Amino acid sequence: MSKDLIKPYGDTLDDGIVQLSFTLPVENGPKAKKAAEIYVGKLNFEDIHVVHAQKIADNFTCFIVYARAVPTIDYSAVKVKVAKFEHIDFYQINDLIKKKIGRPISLVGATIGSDAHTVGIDAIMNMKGFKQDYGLERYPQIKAYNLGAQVSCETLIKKALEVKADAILVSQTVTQKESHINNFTELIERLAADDLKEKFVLLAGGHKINNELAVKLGYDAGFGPGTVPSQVASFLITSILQKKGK
Amino acid sequence: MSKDLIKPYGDTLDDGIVQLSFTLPVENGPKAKKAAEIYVGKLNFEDIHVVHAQKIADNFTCFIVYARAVPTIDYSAVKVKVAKFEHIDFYQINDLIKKKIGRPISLVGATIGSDAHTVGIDAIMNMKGFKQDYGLERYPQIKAYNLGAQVSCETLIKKALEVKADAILVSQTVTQKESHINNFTELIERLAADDLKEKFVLLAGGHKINNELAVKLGYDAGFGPGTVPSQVASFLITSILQKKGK
Amino acid sequence: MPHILLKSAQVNTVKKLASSIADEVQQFVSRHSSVSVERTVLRLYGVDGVDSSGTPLPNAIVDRWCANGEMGGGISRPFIKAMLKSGKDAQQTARLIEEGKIGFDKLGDLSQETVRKKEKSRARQAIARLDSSRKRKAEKIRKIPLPVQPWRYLIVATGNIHEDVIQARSAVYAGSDIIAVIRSTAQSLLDYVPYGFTTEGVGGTYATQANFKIMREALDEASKEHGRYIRQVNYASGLCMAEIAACAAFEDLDILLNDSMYGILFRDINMKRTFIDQYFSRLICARAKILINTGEDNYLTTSDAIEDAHTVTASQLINEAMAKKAKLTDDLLGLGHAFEINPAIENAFLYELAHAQLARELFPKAPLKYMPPTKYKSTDIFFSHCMDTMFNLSSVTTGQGIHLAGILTEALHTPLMQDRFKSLSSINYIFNIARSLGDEIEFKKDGFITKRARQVLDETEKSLEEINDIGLMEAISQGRFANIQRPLDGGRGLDGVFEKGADYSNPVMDLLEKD
Amino acid sequence: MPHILLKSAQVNTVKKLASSIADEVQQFVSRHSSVSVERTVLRLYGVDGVDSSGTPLPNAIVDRWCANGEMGGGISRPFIKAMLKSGKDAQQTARLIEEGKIGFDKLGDLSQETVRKKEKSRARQAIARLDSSRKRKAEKIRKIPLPVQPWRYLIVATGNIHEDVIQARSAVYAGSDIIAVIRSTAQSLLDYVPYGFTTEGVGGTYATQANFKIMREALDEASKEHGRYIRQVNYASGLCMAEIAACAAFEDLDILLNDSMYGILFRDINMKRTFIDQYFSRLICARAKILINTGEDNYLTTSDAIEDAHTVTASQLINEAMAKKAKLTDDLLGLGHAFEINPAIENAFLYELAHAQLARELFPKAPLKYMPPTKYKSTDIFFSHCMDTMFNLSSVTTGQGIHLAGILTEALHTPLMQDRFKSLSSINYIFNIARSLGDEIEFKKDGFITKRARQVLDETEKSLEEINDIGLMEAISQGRFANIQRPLDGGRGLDGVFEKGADYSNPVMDLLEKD
Ligand code: B12
Ligand code: B12
Ligand SMILES: Cc1ncc(COP(=O)(O)O)c(C=O)c1O
Ligand SMILES: Cc1ncc(COP(=O)(O)O)c(C=O)c1O
Repeated sequence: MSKDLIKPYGDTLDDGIVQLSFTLPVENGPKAKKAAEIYVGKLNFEDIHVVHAQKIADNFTCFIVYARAVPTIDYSAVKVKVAKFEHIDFYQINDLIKKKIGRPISLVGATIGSDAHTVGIDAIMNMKGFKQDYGLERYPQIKAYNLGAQVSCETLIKKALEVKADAILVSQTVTQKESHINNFTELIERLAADDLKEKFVLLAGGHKINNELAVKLGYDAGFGPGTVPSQVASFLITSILQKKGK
Repeated sequence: MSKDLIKPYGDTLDDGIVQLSFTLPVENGPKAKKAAEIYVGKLNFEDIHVVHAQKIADNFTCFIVYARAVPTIDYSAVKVKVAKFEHIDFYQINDLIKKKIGRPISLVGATIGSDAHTVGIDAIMNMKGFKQDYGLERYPQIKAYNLGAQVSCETLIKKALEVKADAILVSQTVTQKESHINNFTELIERLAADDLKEKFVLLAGGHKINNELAVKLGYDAGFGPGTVPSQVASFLITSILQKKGK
Repeated sequence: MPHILLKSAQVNTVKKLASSIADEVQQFVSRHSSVSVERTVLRLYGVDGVDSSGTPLPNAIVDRWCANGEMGGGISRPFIKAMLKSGKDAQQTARLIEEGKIGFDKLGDLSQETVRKKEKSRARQAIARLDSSRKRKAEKIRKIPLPVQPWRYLIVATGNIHEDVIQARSAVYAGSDIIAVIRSTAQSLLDYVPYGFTTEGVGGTYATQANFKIMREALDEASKEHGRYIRQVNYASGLCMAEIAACAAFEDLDILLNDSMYGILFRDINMKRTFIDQYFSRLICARAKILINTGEDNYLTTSDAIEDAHTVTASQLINEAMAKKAKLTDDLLGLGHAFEINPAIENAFLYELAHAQLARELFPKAPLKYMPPTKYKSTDIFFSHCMDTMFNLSSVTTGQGIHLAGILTEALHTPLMQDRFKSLSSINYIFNIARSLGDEIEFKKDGFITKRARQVLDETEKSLEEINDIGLMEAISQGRFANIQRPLDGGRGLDGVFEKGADYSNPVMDLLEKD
Repeated sequence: MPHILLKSAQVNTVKKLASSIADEVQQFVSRHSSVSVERTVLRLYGVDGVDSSGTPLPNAIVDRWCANGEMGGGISRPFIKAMLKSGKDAQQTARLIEEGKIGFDKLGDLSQETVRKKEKSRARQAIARLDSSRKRKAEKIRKIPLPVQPWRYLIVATGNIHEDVIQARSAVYAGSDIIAVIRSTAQSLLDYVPYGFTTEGVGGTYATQANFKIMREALDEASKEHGRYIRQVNYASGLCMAEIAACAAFEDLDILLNDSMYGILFRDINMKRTFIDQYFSRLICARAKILINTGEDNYLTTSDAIEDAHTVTASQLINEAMAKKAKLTDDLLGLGHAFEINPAIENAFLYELAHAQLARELFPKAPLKYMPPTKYKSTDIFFSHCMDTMFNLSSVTTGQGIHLAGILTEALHTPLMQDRFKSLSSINYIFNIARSLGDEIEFKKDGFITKRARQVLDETEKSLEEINDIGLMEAISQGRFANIQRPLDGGRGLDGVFEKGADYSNPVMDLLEKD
């Protein structure tokens, strides 16, 4: 096996061990267990142990399974799109803005749609910041406007134009029924309709967002859990400079 | 979809949701996460969320994933071999032996090989029994000889012949490196070699044993976790009568 | 239960301060009403259903009446006049108004005496309806007893009421005592109560009277099957607090989320509107014996659980004081708090015990609502499961009342059926193996736990003094709760607030306030 | 720490009873030796390696000597004579004997004086080797300090020592303080210590000196990397207790599983053999400062944790008494107990606290070894994880010493790498959030916990009285421990026991007993 071929590790290389837990809409019993075993077989596993089967409602049984996954993948062939920027600090960022742009940059941020979660966008924008990393409002060279939550796309765009924003920051936490996708997309479409898309650096963020998803939806980058403000600022400055061709 | 086609249930019929946890031998990072996502894709899942990625050692990352399994199976086509017997109680069993066999039946039991676990076989054989169900030694119509653990196949067979046993009960708990399979098989082969296999009802039991496995290995039945003595006795009487053609 | 021995003088002081703060708000409340209070009156009179465009009739009627200008008098009198004019019942009268067959501008002359009499009798019927719900519940509990506390509270949130029923049944099977149907995201911002059963919702299922009924029937069945009375919860907070309270009462709900400030802080609803609405909604709850749950736990999702612990206590005291003004008795006060301390803090569990015990001793007769960890829940579901296990222990040890089940997938998604089962396994385990732990240990005299509880109470006292000085509305504007600032005239729903005229009439409220 | 206030008179009584029980056994022990004790002498003299057929040299030599008949004098004298004869070191002499170049039957005449002197000097070198291990460890701990208790003890058990190293590193990364390499199934039944590093084992990895070395090197590296001294554990119990103790000492192991009765009860090893072997092995441990762990926890896998709690306490007292006779000091006594109560029992956690606290107070200076739930672990790994979480809490609250990590997959398989990580997440969480809980609570005076602890001590006293009357060997024959009966002359290894002659010589033992 070439050294880039990998599969799951239990306690020996390539043993393939995976733990699964799921529910089937059947009553518990030997037949249900057998069904779970067969089902996991269809998922490309072998040596399947249905170690636990538990009735959790009439006609529903929850299983815990350990099994060996069969496939391998070539790790060297795995490609992932990450937002490209050098992570620099508070002072370096302010310096860079002063030197290269020569005026404070301006941002608006909000949680759009009916999503009421502000903690994520606040962590990035509010003064106090997140994980000992100052929020964007604290940067002397950044004018940051945080509109809070439950903001409509219309309001957000209006504000962005009003403050001549360089970038728009959008947060989404509720992801049920793809509501984040819908909201993110709505904003992109409205901007596109008014020919404003290229005017702003567009950032998406939230607890189920990653860069790949954001880029796919038309944003410049996406940031998920654990993001600190200086990362966002670092990306922004890189990106604004790029837009300006500097 | 016909009503026998099933797939996992998260909170909506046929949403297919499964939780997985596994480790890949790679350092944590966006590439590792992507690899986990691709890997789970190979397991016939879609809508894959790598919700947690955690370094657990240099070059090892543990993942927690939620994803939707794609396949369905036809539940009506699931077949499982269960040990066939009517579960009757202590009194009925003793009665039946008296009436139909006319003499106490005789059994030997042991944990074979280097396996030192006796609790399982004791639960079935010792007086006090298991889960408020008397052990086989308590049955007036059963002569039960429990040889304990770490017993060799030789000793077990010798004892079985000596007490003219109707059945042999074998327990195995340690299953690493298939040691239970090896031990169970050794007994069967020795019995076969001496043409003794048909002489006894052969029962296998233990925490990872089920009827299907035991039958495959050449036993008359197999019993796993939660078995109570009266089930074993019920099966035995049915089976002995069958052997005797009654 | 272990004790922290609060000084009773200090307890009196903080309760008095809270009462004084509530008094000031109450003065404002009694001078005002809102469109949703008026719609509630219509619902209590018997108006239900929707018009041809799908607008609920209470909204359609109140809108017409508003359009007519003269709001200060309240809806009761003009509507009763319309009833007298039509000679029909409330529902039919409402239909006639909606169809334009009766106009508010031409109700004709009726003697004050006649109108007042009719108003009174309609109001009495309304109260009777609340009373009969109360009695039905008492009767059910007589037949199928309530389980012991802490009561295991599980949420269902599929968006589809029929799927919710499946989830609820499963939860009850696994040991749940209380089922809460979470509302669809942002329903609290709707200025009406949706009508009919619903199968589409994001993050939850719409609170509608029809949905209440479907769930109540399922839970009545489950109660019988499992031999314990299963309570049903929904959410009143938002722009329709009192209307939802009325609908809930009609369908024999047991518990409503009903906080005096949640909507202001977390939904950006105008504070005047909220204070007005919560008062009437609580009067209804008191009458129908609907237990209220307050939302102090939410504060700790935006502010720090150690640093701002006193804001929780202060808010509980204020919520209690306001609830008492709305005639809610101690047994109906599910005051909220939460297990939300950063698990990286050394001795976090001791802080949690101190906070939980403080709440327990400050409100000894209230069935406190205890919220599990949410903010520091990890996407590592195994770790999160441990956090919930410790929460379960804290709850049973300090004798909490309403135990919201912590779910191992909190940081991921609304619970799957199997998540709920796993959660209940932990709860059942802990409640059993540590059932009497609280009775068998003591907190060291002047030890860490006792001192911490006293410190929080000291900070609470200080904070209440300040709030009392500036007034609650100003305090909220300053961001004293949950680190969220809300201006006096900001937020949604202010346009539905109006000042009562000298001729304001709301005979239902009068009766609720009197008895 | 909370207290249960044992009566000191009663504590004295039970300790005296245990000592008297141990005395009787010791009288038997001092009159006997075993083949493995003699092999140990050879190892301590410097014999190692295997013969051409793969038999370890100590076995090969002792076998020849046994074949020669005269065993009562012990191996030391004839072997030293052979050394004098060959003029070579121990290892080379052993080779010569094995190759038949020196026969025990023709060792020639040497003055008693000369032989005795040589014996003494070899013995002193042997002791010096033990001493230097002790000093090396002390030096390491001076440089890289020991972590605080409870120490997080994790097992590795892949069967392959190299794979074990990977697992161990991962465990240390996640927070482990102690790494135990579980032995291959049934190694305890082997009447020899396998030689060289090994990569094939079922249920664990062979205990060999080479494997000890490989792991110790890896752990020394890990200690440096993580800034805390990581202890290494292996298992002495079985047919080679003293030999393994010697090998462990040579490789600077820190802890050995070393119980006076485990082999008898759980491995059906003859009791005479076991008592003889454990004594010499413990003398070695005492000298090399190897902490011993006893195995009372195992009793509760076959007998009930509430009903038979006193058997654990009685056994701890007996183990302590025997250990003291072998010069082990309090700081080396990892007496075992366990969290094994049926979780379906109401207030099971209170019983657990009572039992854990009783052990804590009976042996205040001993680093108690606390075993997690195993018997009632469920195949529902989520539920099992909750049980471990409560075990972690009990441990930190009652101040245990050596904390064996409970693993969520206990009912399924030996731990996967990720299982160990999950287990440590829970341990780290609980030890942090409840670090001082024990200091901040008290058990109610004469409450459930205190009463329960006293009851167990009363039952222990009664039981020890009975054992003292009939003698420990008879007590074991009657099945007083773990509900397992073992006859005096049953089990394996009795053929390796012999009575010491008047001329018996074991100068290593003499020195170990003296200083
Ligand atoms: C706090 C909280 C609340 C608070 C919100 C308070 C507030 N003012 O924000 C309250 C209590 C009000 C609340 C309510 C609800 N919540 Co809520 N809530 C949470 C909770 C516990 C924590 C979220 C949080 O604050 N995380 C901390 C922040 C710092 O992390 P973050 O958001 O990921 O942000 C980071 C990054 O993502 C990134 N980031 C985020 N945004 C952006 C934007 C940009 C531009 C950039 C660059 C980066 C960035 O940077 C941040 C810092 O690193 C989660 C559960 C959990 N533990 O995750 C549930 C959770 C998010 N809530 C949930 C739900 C369903 C709701 C409700 C809809 C429930 C209901 N039906 O009533 C309601 C209504 C809310 C609504 N309509 O939106 C679900 C969402 C499920 C889903 N995936 O769809 C969760 C997961 C809980 C659950 N398991 O059900 N909630
Ligand atoms: C108790 C126990 C021990 C005790 C055994 C005491 C004794 N006298 O039996 C002690 C402490 C000695 C022990 C030692 C070891 N154990 Co152990 N032990 C367990 C434990 C905790 C419980 C097992 C038990 O008693 N179950 C209760 C009984 C009633 O259940 P049961 O065996 O399934 O029996 C039921 C049915 O299966 C059936 N049945 C069983 N046999 C038969 C036979 C017949 C004929 C029939 C009809 C029915 C039947 O009926 C019974 C009643 O319902 C399990 C973990 C766990 N929680 O399961 C580990 C476990 C079984 N042990 C394990 C191991 C590895 C060991 C060791 C090898 C570890 C080591 N390297 O040192 C040692 C050595 C043992 C050896 N060589 O065999 C592993 C096995 C892994 C595997 N799958 O291979 C487990 C799973 C723990 C783990 N996670 O590592 N163990
Ligand atoms: C008091 C209170 N009301 C209402 C809610 C839910 O409100 P919404 O439906 O607006 O999300 C909560 C949520 O936690 C609450 O605590
Ligand atoms: C004291 C003691 N010794 C040894 C062992 C392991 O013994 P074996 O290797 O024989 O399984 C244990 C296991 O728990 C033990 O407690």
